[in-house]
Amino acid sequence: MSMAKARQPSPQPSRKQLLEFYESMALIRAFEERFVALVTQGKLVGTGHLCVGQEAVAAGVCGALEEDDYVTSTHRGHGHCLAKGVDPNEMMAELFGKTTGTSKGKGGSMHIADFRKGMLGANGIVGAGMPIACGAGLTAKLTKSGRVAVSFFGDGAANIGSFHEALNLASVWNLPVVFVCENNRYGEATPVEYALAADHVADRAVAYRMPGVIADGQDVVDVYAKAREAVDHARAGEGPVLLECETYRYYGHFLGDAAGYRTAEEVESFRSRDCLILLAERLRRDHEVGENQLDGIRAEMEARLDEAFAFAEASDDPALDELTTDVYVSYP
Amino acid sequence: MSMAKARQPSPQPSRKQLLEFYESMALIRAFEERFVALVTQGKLVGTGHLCVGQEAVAAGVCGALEEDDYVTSTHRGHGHCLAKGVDPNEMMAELFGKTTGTSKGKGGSMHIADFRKGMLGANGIVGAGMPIACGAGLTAKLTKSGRVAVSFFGDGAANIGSFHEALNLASVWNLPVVFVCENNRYGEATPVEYALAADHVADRAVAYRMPGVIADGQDVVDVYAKAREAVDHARAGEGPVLLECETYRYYGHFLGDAAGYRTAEEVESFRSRDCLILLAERLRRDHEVGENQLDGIRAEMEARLDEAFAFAEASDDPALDELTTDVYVSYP
Amino acid sequence: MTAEERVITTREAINEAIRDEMRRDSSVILLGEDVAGGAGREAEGLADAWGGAFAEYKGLQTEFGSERVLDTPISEIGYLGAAVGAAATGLRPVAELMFVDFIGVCLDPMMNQAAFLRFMSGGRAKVPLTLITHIGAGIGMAAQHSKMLYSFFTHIPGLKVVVPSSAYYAKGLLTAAIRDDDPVVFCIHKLLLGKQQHVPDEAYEFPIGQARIAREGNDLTLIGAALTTATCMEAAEVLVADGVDSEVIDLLSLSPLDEETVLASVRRTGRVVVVDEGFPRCGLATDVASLVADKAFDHLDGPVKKVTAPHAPVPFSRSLETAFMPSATDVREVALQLF
Amino acid sequence: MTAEERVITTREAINEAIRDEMRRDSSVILLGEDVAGGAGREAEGLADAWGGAFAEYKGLQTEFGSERVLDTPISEIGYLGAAVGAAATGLRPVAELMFVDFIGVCLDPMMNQAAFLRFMSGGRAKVPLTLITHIGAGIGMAAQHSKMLYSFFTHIPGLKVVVPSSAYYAKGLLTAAIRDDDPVVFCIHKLLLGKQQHVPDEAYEFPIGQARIAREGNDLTLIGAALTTATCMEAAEVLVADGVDSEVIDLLSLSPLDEETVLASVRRTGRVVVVDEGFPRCGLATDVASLVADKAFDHLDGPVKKVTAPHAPVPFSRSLETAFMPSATDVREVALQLF
Ligand SMILES: Cc1ncc(C[n+]2csc(CCOP(=O)(O)OP(=O)(O)O)c2C)c(N)n1
Ligand SMILES: Cc1ncc(C[n+]2csc(CCOP(=O)(O)OP(=O)(O)O)c2C)c(N)n1
Ligand SMILES: [Mg+2]
Ligand SMILES: [Mg+2]
Repeated sequence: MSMAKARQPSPQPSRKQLLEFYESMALIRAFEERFVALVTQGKLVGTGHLCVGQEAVAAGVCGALEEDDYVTSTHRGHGHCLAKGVDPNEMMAELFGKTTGTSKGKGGSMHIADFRKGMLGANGIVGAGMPIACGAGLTAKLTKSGRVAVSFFGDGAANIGSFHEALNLASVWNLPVVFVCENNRYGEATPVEYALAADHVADRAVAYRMPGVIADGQDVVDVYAKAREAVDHARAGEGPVLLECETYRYYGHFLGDAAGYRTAEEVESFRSRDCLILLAERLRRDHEVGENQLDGIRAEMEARLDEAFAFAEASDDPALDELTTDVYVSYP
Repeated sequence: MSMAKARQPSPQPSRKQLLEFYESMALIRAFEERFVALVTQGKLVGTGHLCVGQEAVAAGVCGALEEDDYVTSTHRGHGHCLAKGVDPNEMMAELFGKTTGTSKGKGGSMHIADFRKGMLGANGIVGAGMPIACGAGLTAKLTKSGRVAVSFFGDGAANIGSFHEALNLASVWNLPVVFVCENNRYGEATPVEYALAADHVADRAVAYRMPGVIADGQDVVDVYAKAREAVDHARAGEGPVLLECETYRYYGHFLGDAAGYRTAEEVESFRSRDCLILLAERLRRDHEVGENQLDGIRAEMEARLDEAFAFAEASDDPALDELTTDVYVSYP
Repeated sequence: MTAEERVITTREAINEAIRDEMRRDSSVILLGEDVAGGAGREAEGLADAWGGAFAEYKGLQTEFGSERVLDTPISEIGYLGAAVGAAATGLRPVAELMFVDFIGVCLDPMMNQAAFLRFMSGGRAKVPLTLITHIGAGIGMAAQHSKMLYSFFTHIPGLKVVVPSSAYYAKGLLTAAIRDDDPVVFCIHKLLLGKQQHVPDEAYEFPIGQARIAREGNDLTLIGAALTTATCMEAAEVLVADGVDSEVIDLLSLSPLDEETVLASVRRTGRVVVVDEGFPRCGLATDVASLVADKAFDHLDGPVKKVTAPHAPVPFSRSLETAFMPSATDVREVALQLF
Repeated sequence: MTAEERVITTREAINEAIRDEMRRDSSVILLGEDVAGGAGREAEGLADAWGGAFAEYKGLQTEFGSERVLDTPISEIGYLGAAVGAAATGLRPVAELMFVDFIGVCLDPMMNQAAFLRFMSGGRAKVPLTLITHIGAGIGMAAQHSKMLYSFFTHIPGLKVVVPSSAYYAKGLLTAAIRDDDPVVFCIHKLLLGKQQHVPDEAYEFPIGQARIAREGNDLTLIGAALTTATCMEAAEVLVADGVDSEVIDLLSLSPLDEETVLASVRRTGRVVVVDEGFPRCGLATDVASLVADKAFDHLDGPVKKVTAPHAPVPFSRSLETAFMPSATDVREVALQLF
């Protein structure tokens, strides 16, 4: 790791923590798969950008954060929200456009936010979250709150101007921000090898005088360890870090994308390193966790989603006058 | 030099070429100083961004270009225009807002352009020229014209999104574009050390998998040699290059800026390495050019400016109906 | 089915227009994010996987190759700036901005560069650039993917702006746009892409700057653009039962605007409702309404009415989104205030 | 000189408003390009060298330090996005965009983020952000540095937009903007910066959303904003000789718009000319004109008239630039068509 100063050795996650990661990843997986099922069954009309396959990044990075730390997310934000503690009931209700949703049904999948949880929002504009995270970091710095801001973004987003401006600004102002690239190898239908004129997104860190780190995004332990170091670095006032997590999305860009730009073999090769399977192996091997216990966790998460679905279904559509509320705090 | 493949050794400029550089730099200097004099004397109302001190960059880089190569410039564009062969009469007329100007008086200092000379325009928007140069490079590539596009930009512009997007794009598309950073140590009143989170702009080249080169911007021979190599590289189809020229502007950001953000000593130290003085020394030392001859060149350039001034002064203001012409090629 | 009867989708009409121009003129190129898809995978047989996020360009890279149909990184200011530079140096680029909402990251190349370059160079430059962009609500994509924003482009001198209302006009206007020597913004409503219409096989231009009378009538002029032309047509049918005979004008071009067609109609009917899915302030509806209020004032029998979206971001919830968009009921209600 | 008589420039009024709010509220910060100048040179005694490109902020960094008065790299989408993030997490940033023309590289943080965040979060977020930006022609900076563009901000739901016409209103509106919990765009015309006026010493708010009657009259309503308020006043004086008694309305806020003040005046005078330095299409003038044509129609004695800039980029040449901007002569000429 190329951090400027050596940090304390990153703590090995405890059994308890590992089980929490498993739970977090299983919740995200269950949420996404439930969403797919509901759409497929016609119970829910719409689409969304699923993060199935990438759960370890959300769980590992958010596992390294305090509750009041900030996160900015992307169009592919369900996992980040859940890992940051946003209520699945409210999230599901949001996807149903119900008034009990995180955004009263006015935001939808690409705009789920919960400021009470430090979740500053999914974002439909590629790259937009990175400067916003700088602002949250600036607040943290000026108010000496000790908080850190994490900005998730994709490999495709590494080619947009706001990436450049945000990373430079964070470095110039020495902000407590960790930029987490989820390199899932594609921006829509475009392979990262084509769009990114560099071998790794993390290679760009030197252009901003900040550490650039690569983690195995399928291994939540590696993600956690490197995120933890990066977060500690930022929290200690040593400036921003760029952390690239190598991962993969199993579904297409959005639900409905047939993903004809990649081979079945490629998908298979990544699925064989599924984050839940890898962690389950580790838990069995090093922590004597039995298959039963893991099945139990996954079943619990399914039950959690049953509840979320019931909650969402039972909730009301927003009243029509909600069309023009929340536009302003005050409009004289 | 970190070019991917070794190019032919860059040719040492001949005595004739050096004298051409001297002439080019002397013309730029004379143009800028004449502009200052005219404003000071109240013969011309307005302001502009002067490149006095930076002449070697324009002269050395454009000296490495063919007549039909493309150049995109910046707000500080007089030198680039002159070095690319734009007529000083038309340029001066433009500054006077006269109908004989490069842009019929409708563009002004920040928009001098002459497409017949491959000069695609000064630009009032920081960074805007870089993507435009990519487009010119794309035309060259697709039409196999063999042309190269050079994009001048400042150290301050290295922090704007279009820098990032243009360099990445040029690399992805393998375009014949040379990005020339005129690092004059300031973007307006902001020192480069503050705004740029890197030691050198050229350090950012690795983020785009292209060669990054630094030239002594006060030494036209060094600029020429490195520009020549970069241009050859691009023309040979080997892709874009980032060339940083270390230079300095003697005047403030614009004519009228008192430049209270820097010390007199700093200015003095750069003035002592003036590009005209350095080249004069070299000409005297290595090429037996006498002071007389150089005085003669400078006097010629002054005469050239007398002519330009007379031309501009004698020209007409645009007719009022020019207000709405040239908005469209055709407006049904 | 004879050639005359051929019915295709707006999506296909767009494809045809570009294809025909690319065949005709080797300087026409297409660039944008995933306009092909699977870039760099040609060897693996995976090229042209998307043909654009809305699949209008499917097959073009296969026919014209990756030199002329270029996928771009997610770098809107980069590739639109490049499109300007390419246009100014001899190519005739068709660039795509997937959603008009993304103009927030790349207005500059369209505004300060493409639109002004001719003027700023005193007529020495021209910028034959076509920008295709998707507008409008209706597919549940909420505030950041559903705006109209054509009023921004219309505000800017130097840009032409066209807004087809169906497949036929999409093909004709896009062909005209690509052949035009000025920068043209081609705004296509997402909900029109799948709609079908008879479209001639051969290439044709529909003139930029020309509106059309979609329905003739004597009592009232309804003015629409993009999707609201259909809304006006629907309202006109309903208004028959109210004893109102409506004329419907489909603007098609926003800049230049066909003032004469609008004014001639309103001068005859004396009543007007402008219907616009855009936001209400400083938008298209205010523009057309103020034109009428000035130049047809003496013929007006009542106030100049507008039906627009509310002054609010586009909501996600389906029920709210539906309410957000102008409906025939809204139009009828407002129209009846004039009688 | 007593306190009441104190006369200061608009530039100083802006400085005072920010200074007072920064003293009052430690969450107020100022950021932008060279808002101080000489960043990082404090040790060499070279700090605060510019105080902004137009010198409104001179002395603020000296008083409040470089933690609260932050120079930025040339990264508009970066620092405006950061301002949004800071505002949404508890600070109250005042950000500067040096020239409104640069919005082409940074509209997104204002439009898709700041303006919509409250709505998109179902009311959970607020964005108390003030954007100060310089508008207008008149200083020879041509097409890329002289536009108005306030109609863009006005178009966007979720943004408030204010446009002072003098030092007094600049101070009051800026104070109100900084204290407002919504994002506010404060557009200041460059030619106003050096103009002087009596301005009270103490802090005060001028309410956002309130226009003012700059001159009372009975025959005609002239409506202006920013510099065109003075143009209207001048025209009104000239029109006296024509026997026309003009009322002049200074809009001051464009969003929300004080519809009542506008409508009440026009209902009384029956005649209106809207004067706007912006481009003519989909702009401020069309907006106000269409309001009047709808809601004051029954009181109108003649067409709703507009005087705007031409549909052309702002030219460089001084003579053209002068002709570009609406003049009192233009206003008088159009006004007389109404009699
Ligand atoms: C500014 C902008 N440009 C384009 C898009 C359309 N778009 C949405 S997601 C996406 C791909 C993003 O790729 P990446 O950053 O790798 O994230 P991933 O989808 O892989 O998670 C694109 C191009 C957008 N939403 N915003
Ligand atoms: C997008 C944009 N932001 C800001 C400005 C204002 N501005 C004009 S020149 C300049 C400084 C540019 O610095 P640099 O790139 O180093 O060029 P130099 O002036 O030193 O030649 C700035 C901030 C602008 N014109 N465009
Ligand atoms: Mg990706
Ligand atoms: Mg500089």
